[in-house]
Amino acid sequence: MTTTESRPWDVTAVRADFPILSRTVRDGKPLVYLDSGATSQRPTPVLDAERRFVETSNSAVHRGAHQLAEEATDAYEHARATIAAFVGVSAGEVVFTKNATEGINMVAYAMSNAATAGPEAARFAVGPGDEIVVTEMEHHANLVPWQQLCQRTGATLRWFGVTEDGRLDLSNIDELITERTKVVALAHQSNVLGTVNPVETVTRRAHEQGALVVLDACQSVPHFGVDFAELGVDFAVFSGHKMLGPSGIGVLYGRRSLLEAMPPFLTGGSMIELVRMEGSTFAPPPQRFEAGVPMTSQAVGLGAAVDYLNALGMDRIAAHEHALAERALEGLRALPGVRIVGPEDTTDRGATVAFVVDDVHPHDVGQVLDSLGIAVRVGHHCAWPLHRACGIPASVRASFYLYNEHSEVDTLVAGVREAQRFFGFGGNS
Amino acid sequence: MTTTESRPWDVTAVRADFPILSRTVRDGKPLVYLDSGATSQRPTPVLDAERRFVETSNSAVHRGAHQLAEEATDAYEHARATIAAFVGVSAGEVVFTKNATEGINMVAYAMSNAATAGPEAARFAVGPGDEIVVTEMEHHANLVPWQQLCQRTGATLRWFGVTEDGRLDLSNIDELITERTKVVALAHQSNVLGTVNPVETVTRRAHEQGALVVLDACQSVPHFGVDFAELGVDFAVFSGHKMLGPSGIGVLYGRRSLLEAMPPFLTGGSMIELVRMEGSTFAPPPQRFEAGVPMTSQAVGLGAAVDYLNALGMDRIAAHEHALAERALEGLRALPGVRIVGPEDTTDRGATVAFVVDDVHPHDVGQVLDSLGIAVRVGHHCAWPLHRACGIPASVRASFYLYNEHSEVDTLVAGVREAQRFFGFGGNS
Amino acid sequence: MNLESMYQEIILDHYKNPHARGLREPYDAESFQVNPTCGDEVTLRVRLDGDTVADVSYDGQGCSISQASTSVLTDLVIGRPLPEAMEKLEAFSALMQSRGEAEPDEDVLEDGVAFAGVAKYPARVKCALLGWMAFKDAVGRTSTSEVSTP
Amino acid sequence: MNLESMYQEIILDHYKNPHARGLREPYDAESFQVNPTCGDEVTLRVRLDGDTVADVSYDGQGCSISQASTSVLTDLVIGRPLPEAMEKLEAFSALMQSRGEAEPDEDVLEDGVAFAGVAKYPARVKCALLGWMAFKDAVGRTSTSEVSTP
Ligand SMILES: Cc1ncc(COP(=O)(O)O)c(C=O)c1O
Ligand SMILES: Cc1ncc(COP(=O)(O)O)c(C=O)c1O
Repeated sequence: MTTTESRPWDVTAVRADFPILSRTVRDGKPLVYLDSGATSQRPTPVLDAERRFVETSNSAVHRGAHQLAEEATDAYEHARATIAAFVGVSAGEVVFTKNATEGINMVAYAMSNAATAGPEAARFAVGPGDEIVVTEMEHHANLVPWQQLCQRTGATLRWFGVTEDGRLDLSNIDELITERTKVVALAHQSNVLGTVNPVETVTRRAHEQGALVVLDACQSVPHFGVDFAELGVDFAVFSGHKMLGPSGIGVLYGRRSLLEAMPPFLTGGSMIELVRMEGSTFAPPPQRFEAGVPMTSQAVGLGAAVDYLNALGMDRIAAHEHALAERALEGLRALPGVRIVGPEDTTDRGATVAFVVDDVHPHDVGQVLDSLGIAVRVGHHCAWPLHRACGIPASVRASFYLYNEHSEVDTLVAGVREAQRFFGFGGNS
Repeated sequence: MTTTESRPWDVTAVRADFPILSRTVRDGKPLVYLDSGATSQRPTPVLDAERRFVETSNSAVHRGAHQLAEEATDAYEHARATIAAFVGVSAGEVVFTKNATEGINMVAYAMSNAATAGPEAARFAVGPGDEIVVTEMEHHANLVPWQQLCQRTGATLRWFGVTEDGRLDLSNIDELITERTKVVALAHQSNVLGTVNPVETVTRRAHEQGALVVLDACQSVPHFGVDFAELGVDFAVFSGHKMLGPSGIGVLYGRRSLLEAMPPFLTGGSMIELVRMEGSTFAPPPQRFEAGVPMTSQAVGLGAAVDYLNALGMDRIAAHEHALAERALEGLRALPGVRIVGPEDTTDRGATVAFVVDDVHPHDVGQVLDSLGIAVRVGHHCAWPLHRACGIPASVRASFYLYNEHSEVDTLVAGVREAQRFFGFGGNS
Repeated sequence: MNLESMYQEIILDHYKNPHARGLREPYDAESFQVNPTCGDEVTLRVRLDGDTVADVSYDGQGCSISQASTSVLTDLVIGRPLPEAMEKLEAFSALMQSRGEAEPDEDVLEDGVAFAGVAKYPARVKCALLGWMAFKDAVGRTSTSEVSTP
Repeated sequence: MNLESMYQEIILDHYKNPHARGLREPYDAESFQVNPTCGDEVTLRVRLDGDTVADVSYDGQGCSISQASTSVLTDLVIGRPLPEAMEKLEAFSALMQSRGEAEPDEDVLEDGVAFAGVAKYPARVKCALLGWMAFKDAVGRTSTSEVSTP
């Protein structure tokens, strides 16, 4: 991780690395891509790194003894080390998954598999009387797997609420997290509200009660410097495609001692120790959790994405996004009939700005924006319970990243005004 | 699928599409890549298709309403349709996974999840008294998940043996597959022996007894025309990386009516119908089985790989490989002290040729070959029980694909002779 | 892109002044449908009188497209023989799946032809079909008179 | 690539004529180790006499590298004080992890220096360490005298 530097942020130079950003959409409108919260775009150095790997060293890793296999294994493990260092952990604690969703499922399934996986796995087992705590602002990826775990095991799901101003409601933390709690799973940064949650506070209470903490870091790791070891969480996940890397790759971090005790999830080749028809034993982590031929070139691409982020500096990226968020919140707040869903200021808040427009449905706002070349997301953004809690069926979400420009914020605000005008409701009336 | 054509096979033209094949290894030796059974190489049109997608249409599929999201969704679903047609099924029966291993695990977990998934899923449930039948020649990917399913549920694993000449031993099929059998899982083509199994015979018996058939088509779909509907299997899996496609993508085929009843495996975003904190319902297949942001560009790449294979013609590819296998079997059989592991002729047999060399360990044979630029695989190739059944700890495996040349077979045979000479044992003595 | 090609005046009119809105008694079957990507939902009731669609009433939340198309639906099917209503359903579905390539038949679809532009936007097709799917489902349930509440 | 740089004469000699091979009684602890990528295995027994490695006996199957390195191991540790044997273990492990960059100390490793070339081939490092890992594990077990059979 780099520290804040005084080099000015040259967004034009950054944008030049992203070929897609120079395309036009909808009859020649320049693309204004404000949907990085769903998936980010990829810079040329990432695309080149992946292609170079495929054209020179591609082969099955950890399986072959020939030169290509050596080179491929080195590249894959080098990527793992790079990514581990990026989030403050050691390489042996990084498991490659296809996306963050798989990582969360891996932990949730380990906890039901623990029932039949022998004494070592006992600390993962859950059953009736045990509780899993999540929050009402979770992405479905950090909610449904826990619901399903409860369904499989008879454990009970409980959850934190959300305050009026879009923060985690900690008022009942001591009733929610008790000695019955086995896992507390929460987002580092909400993918709708932009809220950055007080992970340390929750982790402290969870650990006091002997619960494991699973952090959904999908929306934090891409945007500011994150150190899992420092945060003290037990598990964490993030996705490559949200941080300039390829699709099809994600990371599960697990504290080494936990990974060592955790039963396998997907099973098959490369994760075994001994296989007999009568039964099998398993390799140490991280291999134990990487069954089958892995996402080799994608790991290399994600490693290159981390190099790219490091070269720019996470502090500088965060500062740039902070400024964008500030401008967007200001611009939208100034529009009559527009309400921000989430904190209205930038304290403990990322550059994801969700909002609703009185009397114009989010889908219709999105359509008008799309017609102007502005790509936002509309709907519940895989956080349906949060929208219900906020009393809205859906919202419009603009999510900014390092390649967005201040002028794009202004284009967005003007676009929202245009939607109000087009539908002849609210705003200007 | 194309039919046999008389166009001559121009291997030089094919090789020109694969940049990696022109590299050298180990101090300037031309690469002789005979490890396509582990992973194949990728032609430029596949790399270009993936890159073009990322540089022009990359965005989250099935989630957005803007133009990029439309284009990305179209590209992703178009790839699904292309791949489905390639194996004779409909698009709604194709689930994208990260590899074949995940596909098999998905079915195996569905069967343990069925216990708590409601009445619709009942036909998937297994428990004590139920039996799962596999074969002794399975890749670990089609063995360990079933062992684990038995461990989770109390079901019993049984297996077909292998005959002296490397064929499936069907002599006790009627005792093995009975009304207790819930699943029969077998490889279409062995990744070691090269044997193509009599899928229809096994499927007929399995269906008579009410069992589901899961086909591991990892080593068949890349090499000859395969039609799952015609074979009549219930589920089938294969991996993109073994058929000129990207790593990080595979396919699970499931008969539509089965997928509709099958409980979800990985859960999270994009696979839901309704989500409330209290519980969730799920989308129809294939979405139900594709949680999270999927392997978008990889699906596009795999679609391009299928286009590439189709353009060459699967029949012509199979014929070319048949000739390579013929030559390899002949050349190796002629060496004293070399024994083929698997059928010695090319009847119902692919171009995967495993062998052992008397008094020279496979690792050492592999090392000598590697020093000559020849990439083969050594070890048990994720089929440890098969090796035990054959009474050998490991073997050397040369696996050929469409880009291999006859001269490469000769280089291999000469390399094996060199290994015998170097170690001063067997062969020439 | 021409916004007006999607949001034709007819659509905006139906959106601002929806026809036959509100849930009414009596009814033979009800269907609840939801668009999982955006959370839009509709509850729709059907009353049959012999072979005639006697009433269709509905409530829900959603975008202009889903609201307007449900409003148009009620115009098209209330008071019509069931087979004719089902024919309109088929025609409207076909139009929406056409990616904007089909030439809609105004005799059959009346105001529904205004949705031809929507068919060019795959992400909005589900919106346009939401009420229609509820109608189809509810008609299917009239025999058993179940009520679906997922 | 120079095959001879990996397969030095010393290695081939030990492979063809392994030292101290065969399982012997008595022993204080046994370890079974397997290389999961190729299935090679070794069973190795250790007998301690006070602080001295009185005997190391072994059996197994494997490639020239794993067989020869286990043979060399017995030469290096039998009859030596345990701390000195563990030092050799450390030195050999370090050499093998060096990717061929380290300069081995012949005084400590004797015939073991011949494996310097193997360290350049990561896939073979596990082979060279197989017997050594069994030795380490067996020594660790001498206190409890468990026998590991995974
Ligand atoms: C026969 C067979 N089955 C399954 C697999 C597993 O495929 P993957 O590792 O891509 O999941 C392989 C290849 O490794 C194979 O050859
Ligand atoms: C907060 C959060 N958690 C989890 C996910 C799921 O990530 P993926 O779909 O890459 O598995 C996302 C993104 O979709 C997210 O924003």
